[in-house]
Amino acid sequence: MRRQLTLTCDPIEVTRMTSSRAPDRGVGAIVTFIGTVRGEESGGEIAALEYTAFQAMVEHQFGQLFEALEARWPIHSVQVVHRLGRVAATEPSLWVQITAPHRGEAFAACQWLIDEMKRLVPIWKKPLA
Amino acid sequence: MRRQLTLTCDPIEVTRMTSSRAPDRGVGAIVTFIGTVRGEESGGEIAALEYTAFQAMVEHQFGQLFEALEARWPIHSVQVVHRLGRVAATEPSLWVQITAPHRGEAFAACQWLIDEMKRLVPIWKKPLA
Amino acid sequence: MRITVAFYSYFAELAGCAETILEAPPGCSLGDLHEMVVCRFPRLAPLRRSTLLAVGVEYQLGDYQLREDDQVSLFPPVQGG
Amino acid sequence: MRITVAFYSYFAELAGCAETILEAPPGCSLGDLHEMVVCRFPRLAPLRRSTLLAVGVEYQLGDYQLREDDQVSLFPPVQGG
Repeated sequence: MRRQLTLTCDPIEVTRMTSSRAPDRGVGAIVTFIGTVRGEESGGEIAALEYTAFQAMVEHQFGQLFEALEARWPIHSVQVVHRLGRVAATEPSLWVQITAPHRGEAFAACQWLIDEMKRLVPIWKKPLA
Repeated sequence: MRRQLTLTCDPIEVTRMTSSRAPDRGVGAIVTFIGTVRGEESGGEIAALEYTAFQAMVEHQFGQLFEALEARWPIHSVQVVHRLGRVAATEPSLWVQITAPHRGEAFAACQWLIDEMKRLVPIWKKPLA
Repeated sequence: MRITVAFYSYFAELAGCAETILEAPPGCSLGDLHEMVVCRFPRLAPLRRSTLLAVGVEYQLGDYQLREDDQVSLFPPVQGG
Repeated sequence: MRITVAFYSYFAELAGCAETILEAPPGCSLGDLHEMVVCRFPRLAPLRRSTLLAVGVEYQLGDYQLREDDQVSLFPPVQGG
Protein backbone atom coordinates (compact mmCIF):
# COMPACT_ATOMS: atom_id res chain seq x y z
CA MET A 1 0.00 0.00 0.00
CA ARG A 2 1.40 3.36 -1.03
CA ARG A 3 1.03 5.93 1.75
CA GLN A 4 1.67 9.64 1.98
CA LEU A 5 1.13 12.17 4.74
CA THR A 6 1.72 15.88 4.29
CA LEU A 7 1.32 18.59 6.92
CA THR A 8 1.60 21.98 5.30
CA CYS A 9 1.02 25.66 5.98
CA ASP A 10 0.52 26.26 2.24
CA PRO A 11 -2.84 26.03 0.46
CA ILE A 12 -3.76 22.49 -0.56
CA GLU A 13 -3.45 22.32 -4.33
CA VAL A 14 -6.43 20.08 -4.92
CA THR A 15 -6.24 20.38 -8.69
CA ARG A 16 -2.58 19.44 -8.90
CA MET A 17 -3.10 16.34 -6.76
CA THR A 18 -6.12 15.00 -8.59
CA SER A 19 -5.10 12.45 -11.18
CA SER A 20 -7.18 11.75 -14.26
CA ARG A 21 -6.25 8.07 -14.42
CA ALA A 22 -6.12 5.12 -12.07
CA PRO A 23 -2.61 4.70 -10.67
CA ASP A 24 -2.74 0.96 -11.36
CA ARG A 25 -4.65 -1.47 -13.62
CA GLY A 26 -6.16 -3.17 -10.55
CA VAL A 27 -7.67 0.05 -9.20
CA GLY A 28 -11.37 0.57 -9.91
CA ALA A 29 -12.29 3.13 -7.26
CA ILE A 30 -10.82 6.47 -6.19
CA VAL A 31 -12.57 8.12 -3.23
CA THR A 32 -11.56 11.64 -2.33
CA PHE A 33 -12.65 13.64 0.68
CA ILE A 34 -12.05 17.37 0.97
CA GLY A 35 -12.86 19.07 4.25
CA THR A 36 -13.35 22.81 3.83
CA VAL A 37 -13.56 25.49 6.49
CA ARG A 38 -17.17 26.52 6.88
CA GLY A 39 -17.90 30.22 7.10
CA GLU A 40 -20.62 29.66 9.68
CA GLU A 41 -20.18 27.69 12.89
CA SER A 42 -22.95 27.35 15.49
CA GLY A 43 -24.62 30.51 14.25
CA GLY A 44 -21.56 32.77 14.17
CA GLU A 45 -19.55 33.97 11.19
CA ILE A 46 -16.01 32.62 10.88
CA ALA A 47 -13.31 34.22 8.72
CA ALA A 48 -10.75 31.44 9.20
CA LEU A 49 -9.56 28.64 11.45
CA GLU A 50 -6.09 28.48 12.97
CA TYR A 51 -4.81 24.88 13.04
CA THR A 52 -2.05 23.75 15.39
CA ALA A 53 -0.55 20.30 15.87
CA PHE A 54 1.79 18.14 17.91
CA GLN A 55 3.53 17.19 14.70
CA ALA A 56 5.70 14.23 15.74
CA MET A 57 2.67 12.59 17.32
CA VAL A 58 0.48 13.41 14.30
CA GLU A 59 2.93 11.54 12.09
CA HIS A 60 3.15 8.58 14.46
CA GLN A 61 -0.62 8.31 14.91
CA PHE A 62 -1.29 8.51 11.16
CA GLY A 63 1.39 5.83 10.68
CA GLN A 64 -0.51 3.55 13.04
CA LEU A 65 -3.82 4.32 11.31
CA PHE A 66 -2.27 3.52 7.91
CA GLU A 67 -1.05 0.17 9.32
CA ALA A 68 -4.52 -0.68 10.58
CA LEU A 69 -6.07 0.43 7.28
CA GLU A 70 -3.80 -1.85 5.30
CA ALA A 71 -4.53 -4.80 7.61
CA ARG A 72 -8.28 -4.36 7.25
CA TRP A 73 -8.93 -3.44 3.59
CA PRO A 74 -7.23 -4.21 0.24
CA ILE A 75 -6.23 -0.59 -0.32
CA HIS A 76 -3.83 0.35 -3.09
CA SER A 77 -2.90 3.81 -1.82
CA VAL A 78 -3.78 6.34 0.87
CA GLN A 79 -2.82 10.00 0.79
CA VAL A 80 -3.56 12.60 3.45
CA VAL A 81 -2.82 16.31 3.38
CA HIS A 82 -3.71 18.40 6.44
CA ARG A 83 -3.19 22.12 6.53
CA LEU A 84 -1.77 23.89 9.56
CA GLY A 85 -1.81 27.58 10.41
CA ARG A 86 -4.49 29.95 9.17
CA VAL A 87 -7.05 28.49 6.74
CA ALA A 88 -9.65 30.91 5.39
CA ALA A 89 -13.34 30.00 5.12
CA THR A 90 -14.15 27.90 1.99
CA GLU A 91 -10.52 26.73 1.70
CA PRO A 92 -9.67 23.03 2.14
CA SER A 93 -8.11 22.08 5.48
CA LEU A 94 -8.03 18.33 4.77
CA TRP A 95 -7.62 16.24 1.63
CA VAL A 96 -7.81 12.45 1.78
CA GLN A 97 -7.62 10.10 -1.19
CA ILE A 98 -7.95 6.33 -1.18
CA THR A 99 -7.54 4.07 -4.20
CA ALA A 100 -8.71 0.47 -4.14
CA PRO A 101 -9.99 -2.28 -6.43
CA HIS A 102 -13.65 -1.63 -5.53
CA ARG A 103 -15.72 1.21 -4.15
CA GLY A 104 -16.96 -0.61 -1.04
CA GLU A 105 -13.54 -0.83 0.58
CA ALA A 106 -12.50 2.61 -0.68
CA PHE A 107 -15.52 4.33 0.93
CA ALA A 108 -15.27 2.29 4.13
CA ALA A 109 -11.55 2.95 4.55
CA CYS A 110 -11.86 6.66 3.81
CA GLN A 111 -14.63 7.19 6.36
CA TRP A 112 -12.88 5.05 8.97
CA LEU A 113 -9.62 6.97 8.53
CA ILE A 114 -11.31 10.35 8.97
CA ASP A 115 -13.30 9.17 12.01
CA GLU A 116 -10.14 7.79 13.63
CA MET A 117 -8.18 10.92 12.77
CA LYS A 118 -10.79 13.02 14.54
CA ARG A 119 -10.50 10.78 17.58
CA LEU A 120 -6.73 10.28 17.82
CA VAL A 121 -4.61 12.68 15.78
CA PRO A 122 -3.42 15.69 17.85
CA ILE A 123 -4.51 18.62 15.72
CA TRP A 124 -6.56 21.51 17.08
CA LYS A 125 -8.38 24.44 15.57
CA LYS A 126 -9.32 27.89 16.82
CA PRO A 127 -11.84 30.17 15.09
CA LEU A 128 -10.56 33.55 13.95
CA ALA A 129 -13.15 36.29 13.55
CA MET B 1 -29.64 21.64 -4.44
CA ARG B 2 -27.57 22.22 -7.54
CA ARG B 3 -27.62 19.19 -9.84
CA GLN B 4 -25.76 18.30 -12.99
CA LEU B 5 -25.73 15.17 -15.14
CA THR B 6 -23.42 14.74 -18.11
CA LEU B 7 -23.26 11.75 -20.44
CA THR B 8 -20.26 12.06 -22.70
CA CYS B 9 -18.16 10.09 -25.15
CA ASP B 10 -15.16 12.32 -24.37
CA PRO B 11 -12.63 11.61 -21.61
CA ILE B 12 -13.73 12.88 -18.20
CA GLU B 13 -11.55 15.85 -17.37
CA VAL B 14 -11.20 15.15 -13.68
CA THR B 15 -8.67 17.90 -13.10
CA ARG B 16 -10.77 20.59 -14.76
CA MET B 17 -13.82 19.67 -12.67
CA THR B 18 -12.10 19.56 -9.31
CA SER B 19 -12.47 22.83 -7.49
CA SER B 20 -9.97 24.01 -4.91
CA ARG B 21 -12.54 25.83 -2.80
CA ALA B 22 -15.93 25.11 -1.29
CA PRO B 23 -18.68 26.39 -3.59
CA ASP B 24 -20.50 27.95 -0.63
CA ARG B 25 -19.66 29.14 2.92
CA GLY B 26 -22.01 26.52 4.37
CA VAL B 27 -20.21 23.61 2.68
CA GLY B 28 -17.75 21.69 4.86
CA ALA B 29 -17.46 18.42 2.95
CA ILE B 30 -16.77 17.52 -0.67
CA VAL B 31 -16.87 13.79 -1.45
CA THR B 32 -15.74 12.68 -4.88
CA PHE B 33 -15.95 9.20 -6.35
CA ILE B 34 -14.12 8.22 -9.51
CA GLY B 35 -14.80 4.82 -11.00
CA THR B 36 -12.02 3.69 -13.31
CA VAL B 37 -11.96 0.80 -15.77
CA ARG B 38 -9.94 -2.02 -14.27
CA GLY B 39 -7.46 -3.76 -16.54
CA GLU B 40 -8.24 -7.12 -15.00
CA GLU B 41 -11.71 -8.58 -14.63
CA SER B 42 -12.36 -12.08 -13.22
CA GLY B 43 -8.86 -13.18 -14.10
CA GLY B 44 -8.78 -11.91 -17.71
CA GLU B 45 -7.02 -8.88 -19.17
CA ILE B 46 -9.25 -6.07 -20.40
CA ALA B 47 -8.13 -3.34 -22.78
CA ALA B 48 -11.30 -1.27 -22.52
CA LEU B 49 -15.02 -1.29 -21.79
CA GLU B 50 -17.67 -0.22 -24.29
CA TYR B 51 -20.52 1.60 -22.52
CA THR B 52 -23.98 1.93 -24.04
CA ALA B 53 -27.10 3.56 -22.59
CA PHE B 54 -30.80 4.17 -23.05
CA GLN B 55 -30.12 7.87 -22.72
CA ALA B 56 -33.59 9.34 -22.21
CA MET B 57 -34.24 6.84 -19.44
CA VAL B 58 -30.80 7.45 -17.89
CA GLU B 59 -31.65 11.13 -17.60
CA HIS B 60 -35.10 10.43 -16.17
CA GLN B 61 -33.84 7.88 -13.64
CA PHE B 62 -31.02 10.14 -12.46
CA GLY B 63 -33.56 12.95 -12.13
CA GLN B 64 -35.63 10.77 -9.81
CA LEU B 65 -32.54 9.77 -7.82
CA PHE B 66 -31.56 13.44 -7.42
CA GLU B 67 -35.08 14.19 -6.13
CA ALA B 68 -34.82 11.40 -3.57
CA LEU B 69 -31.32 12.49 -2.59
CA GLU B 70 -32.49 16.04 -1.91
CA ALA B 71 -35.46 14.82 0.13
CA ARG B 72 -33.25 12.64 2.32
CA TRP B 73 -30.04 14.62 2.95
CA PRO B 74 -29.12 18.32 3.21
CA ILE B 75 -26.98 18.23 0.08
CA HIS B 76 -25.69 21.44 -1.48
CA SER B 77 -24.82 20.04 -4.92
CA VAL B 78 -24.59 16.77 -6.82
CA GLN B 79 -22.72 16.29 -10.07
CA VAL B 80 -22.50 13.11 -12.11
CA VAL B 81 -20.50 12.46 -15.27
CA HIS B 82 -20.78 9.07 -16.94
CA ARG B 83 -18.78 8.18 -20.01
CA LEU B 84 -20.28 6.31 -22.94
CA GLY B 85 -18.54 4.52 -25.78
CA ARG B 86 -15.05 3.05 -25.48
CA VAL B 87 -13.24 3.70 -22.19
CA ALA B 88 -9.69 2.36 -21.93
CA ALA B 89 -8.40 0.56 -18.83
CA THR B 90 -7.31 2.98 -16.04
CA GLU B 91 -9.50 5.79 -17.47
CA PRO B 92 -12.46 7.11 -15.43
CA SER B 93 -15.89 5.94 -16.57
CA LEU B 94 -17.78 7.63 -13.71
CA TRP B 95 -17.25 10.81 -11.71
CA VAL B 96 -19.59 11.76 -8.87
CA GLN B 97 -19.20 14.75 -6.57
CA ILE B 98 -21.39 15.69 -3.62
CA THR B 99 -21.01 18.82 -1.53
CA ALA B 100 -22.74 19.17 1.83
CA PRO B 101 -22.38 20.88 5.20
CA HIS B 102 -20.89 17.77 6.87
CA ARG B 103 -19.09 14.63 5.81
CA GLY B 104 -21.65 12.16 7.18
CA GLU B 105 -24.38 13.16 4.77
CA ALA B 106 -21.93 13.66 1.88
CA PHE B 107 -20.54 10.11 2.21
CA ALA B 108 -23.97 8.56 2.76
CA ALA B 109 -25.53 10.34 -0.21
CA CYS B 110 -22.62 9.56 -2.53
CA GLN B 111 -22.68 5.84 -1.74
CA TRP B 112 -26.47 5.68 -1.95
CA LEU B 113 -26.48 7.41 -5.33
CA ILE B 114 -23.92 5.01 -6.80
CA ASP B 115 -25.70 1.95 -5.38
CA GLU B 116 -29.02 3.12 -6.81
CA MET B 117 -27.44 4.00 -10.13
CA LYS B 118 -26.09 0.46 -10.40
CA ARG B 119 -29.56 -0.88 -9.69
CA LEU B 120 -31.73 1.42 -11.81
CA VAL B 121 -29.90 3.47 -14.43
CA PRO B 122 -29.91 1.76 -17.87
CA ILE B 123 -26.23 1.76 -18.80
CA TRP B 124 -24.39 -1.39 -19.88
CA LYS B 125 -20.79 -2.30 -20.49
CA LYS B 126 -19.04 -4.84 -22.67
CA PRO B 127 -15.38 -5.82 -22.28
CA LEU B 128 -13.15 -5.24 -25.30
CA ALA B 129 -10.02 -7.38 -25.53
CA MET C 1 -53.06 -1.74 -30.61
CA ARG C 2 -49.65 -0.77 -31.90
CA ILE C 3 -46.70 -1.09 -29.49
CA THR C 4 -43.09 -0.19 -30.22
CA VAL C 5 -40.59 -2.53 -28.55
CA ALA C 6 -36.93 -1.55 -28.18
CA PHE C 7 -34.04 -3.80 -27.16
CA TYR C 8 -30.92 -2.56 -25.38
CA SER C 9 -27.45 -3.95 -24.76
CA TYR C 10 -27.01 -7.59 -25.82
CA PHE C 11 -30.78 -8.00 -26.06
CA ALA C 12 -30.52 -6.17 -29.42
CA GLU C 13 -27.95 -8.71 -30.61
CA LEU C 14 -30.06 -11.64 -29.39
CA ALA C 15 -33.20 -10.22 -31.02
CA GLY C 16 -31.31 -9.36 -34.20
CA CYS C 17 -32.76 -5.84 -34.19
CA ALA C 18 -32.85 -2.75 -31.95
CA GLU C 19 -36.57 -2.17 -32.35
CA THR C 20 -39.74 -3.81 -33.61
CA ILE C 21 -43.44 -3.00 -33.76
CA LEU C 22 -46.00 -5.45 -32.46
CA GLU C 23 -49.77 -5.48 -32.75
CA ALA C 24 -51.12 -6.29 -29.27
CA PRO C 25 -54.73 -7.23 -28.50
CA PRO C 26 -56.87 -4.83 -26.42
CA GLY C 27 -56.37 -5.32 -22.67
CA CYS C 28 -52.88 -6.66 -23.22
CA SER C 29 -50.63 -6.28 -20.18
CA LEU C 30 -46.88 -5.68 -20.23
CA GLY C 31 -46.42 -9.27 -19.05
CA ASP C 32 -48.54 -10.55 -21.96
CA LEU C 33 -46.47 -8.48 -24.37
CA HIS C 34 -43.27 -9.88 -22.88
CA GLU C 35 -44.56 -13.39 -23.72
CA MET C 36 -45.35 -12.31 -27.27
CA VAL C 37 -41.83 -10.91 -27.58
CA VAL C 38 -40.07 -14.07 -26.39
CA CYS C 39 -42.25 -16.14 -28.79
CA ARG C 40 -41.13 -13.97 -31.67
CA PHE C 41 -37.49 -13.69 -30.43
CA PRO C 42 -36.89 -17.08 -28.77
CA ARG C 43 -33.24 -16.30 -27.88
CA LEU C 44 -34.65 -13.89 -25.27
CA ALA C 45 -36.74 -16.62 -23.65
CA PRO C 46 -34.02 -18.06 -21.34
CA LEU C 47 -33.40 -14.53 -20.00
CA ARG C 48 -37.07 -13.96 -19.21
CA ARG C 49 -36.62 -13.85 -15.43
CA SER C 50 -33.77 -11.33 -15.42
CA THR C 51 -35.30 -9.08 -18.11
CA LEU C 52 -36.08 -5.51 -17.07
CA LEU C 53 -39.16 -3.87 -18.56
CA ALA C 54 -39.80 -0.17 -19.08
CA VAL C 55 -42.62 1.81 -20.65
CA GLY C 56 -41.30 5.15 -21.84
CA VAL C 57 -38.61 6.04 -19.27
CA GLU C 58 -40.21 4.32 -16.26
CA TYR C 59 -39.79 0.77 -15.01
CA GLN C 60 -43.06 -1.16 -15.00
CA LEU C 61 -44.16 -4.56 -13.75
CA GLY C 62 -45.95 -7.25 -15.76
CA ASP C 63 -49.43 -6.14 -14.69
CA TYR C 64 -49.05 -2.71 -16.33
CA GLN C 65 -51.93 -2.18 -18.81
CA LEU C 66 -50.58 -1.18 -22.22
CA ARG C 67 -52.03 1.67 -24.23
CA GLU C 68 -51.87 2.50 -27.92
CA ASP C 69 -48.44 3.82 -28.98
CA ASP C 70 -46.67 2.82 -25.74
CA GLN C 71 -42.91 2.57 -26.14
CA VAL C 72 -41.76 -0.59 -24.40
CA SER C 73 -38.11 -1.40 -23.70
CA LEU C 74 -36.56 -4.72 -22.75
CA PHE C 75 -33.05 -4.97 -21.43
CA PRO C 76 -30.74 -7.01 -19.21
CA PRO C 77 -29.65 -5.98 -15.66
CA VAL C 78 -27.96 -2.59 -15.77
CA GLN C 79 -24.20 -2.19 -15.22
CA GLY C 80 -23.39 1.49 -14.97
CA GLY C 81 -20.33 2.85 -13.24
CA MET D 1 13.20 11.68 38.31
CA ARG D 2 13.07 14.42 35.76
CA ILE D 3 9.97 14.58 33.51
CA THR D 4 9.36 17.07 30.72
CA VAL D 5 5.72 18.14 30.42
CA ALA D 6 4.42 19.83 27.25
CA PHE D 7 1.06 21.56 26.79
CA TYR D 8 -0.73 21.82 23.46
CA SER D 9 -3.57 23.94 22.11
CA TYR D 10 -5.30 26.10 24.71
CA PHE D 11 -3.69 24.08 27.51
CA ALA D 12 -0.52 26.09 26.81
CA GLU D 13 -2.49 29.33 27.30
CA LEU D 14 -4.09 28.05 30.50
CA ALA D 15 -0.75 26.84 31.88
CA GLY D 16 0.99 30.05 30.78
CA CYS D 17 3.79 28.05 29.15
CA ALA D 18 4.27 25.44 26.42
CA GLU D 19 6.58 23.25 28.48
CA THR D 20 7.81 22.71 32.01
CA ILE D 21 10.08 20.28 33.83
CA LEU D 22 8.88 18.50 36.93
CA GLU D 23 10.79 16.40 39.46
CA ALA D 24 8.67 13.29 40.09
CA PRO D 25 9.22 10.79 42.90
CA PRO D 26 10.32 7.23 42.02
CA GLY D 27 7.36 4.98 41.19
CA CYS D 28 5.30 7.95 40.04
CA SER D 29 2.56 7.01 37.59
CA LEU D 30 1.28 9.18 34.76
CA GLY D 31 -1.92 9.73 36.80
CA ASP D 32 0.14 10.90 39.80
CA LEU D 33 2.04 13.29 37.53
CA HIS D 34 -1.24 14.62 36.13
CA GLU D 35 -2.28 15.50 39.71
CA MET D 36 1.07 17.25 40.29
CA VAL D 37 0.53 19.23 37.07
CA VAL D 38 -2.98 20.40 37.97
CA CYS D 39 -1.72 21.44 41.46
CA ARG D 40 0.96 23.55 39.85
CA PHE D 41 -1.29 24.82 37.01
CA PRO D 42 -4.73 25.01 38.68
CA ARG D 43 -6.47 26.39 35.59
CA LEU D 44 -6.05 22.90 34.10
CA ALA D 45 -7.84 21.25 37.04
CA PRO D 46 -11.44 21.72 35.81
CA LEU D 47 -10.43 20.06 32.51
CA ARG D 48 -8.94 17.04 34.25
CA ARG D 49 -11.51 14.54 32.97
CA SER D 50 -11.26 15.53 29.31
CA THR D 51 -7.45 15.84 29.31
CA LEU D 52 -5.58 13.52 26.94
CA LEU D 53 -2.20 12.19 28.09
CA ALA D 54 0.68 11.04 25.91
CA VAL D 55 4.19 9.83 26.66
CA GLY D 56 6.40 10.47 23.67
CA VAL D 57 4.07 10.02 20.68
CA GLU D 58 1.79 7.36 22.23
CA TYR D 59 -1.38 7.82 24.25
CA GLN D 60 -1.10 6.37 27.76
CA LEU D 61 -3.49 5.83 30.65
CA GLY D 62 -3.03 7.00 34.24
CA ASP D 63 -1.47 3.73 35.41
CA TYR D 64 1.53 4.13 33.05
CA GLN D 65 4.77 3.97 35.09
CA LEU D 66 6.96 6.97 34.32
CA ARG D 67 10.67 6.66 33.66
CA GLU D 68 13.51 9.17 33.83
CA ASP D 69 13.44 11.65 30.91
CA ASP D 70 9.93 10.70 29.76
CA GLN D 71 8.33 13.38 27.62
CA VAL D 72 4.75 13.80 28.75
CA SER D 73 2.15 15.79 26.84
CA LEU D 74 -1.21 17.09 28.03
CA PHE D 75 -3.83 18.37 25.64
CA PRO D 76 -7.55 18.80 25.12
CA PRO D 77 -9.69 16.62 22.83
CA VAL D 78 -8.34 16.71 19.31
CA GLN D 79 -10.15 18.50 16.46
CA GLY D 80 -8.42 17.68 13.18
CA GLY D 81 -10.11 17.88 9.80
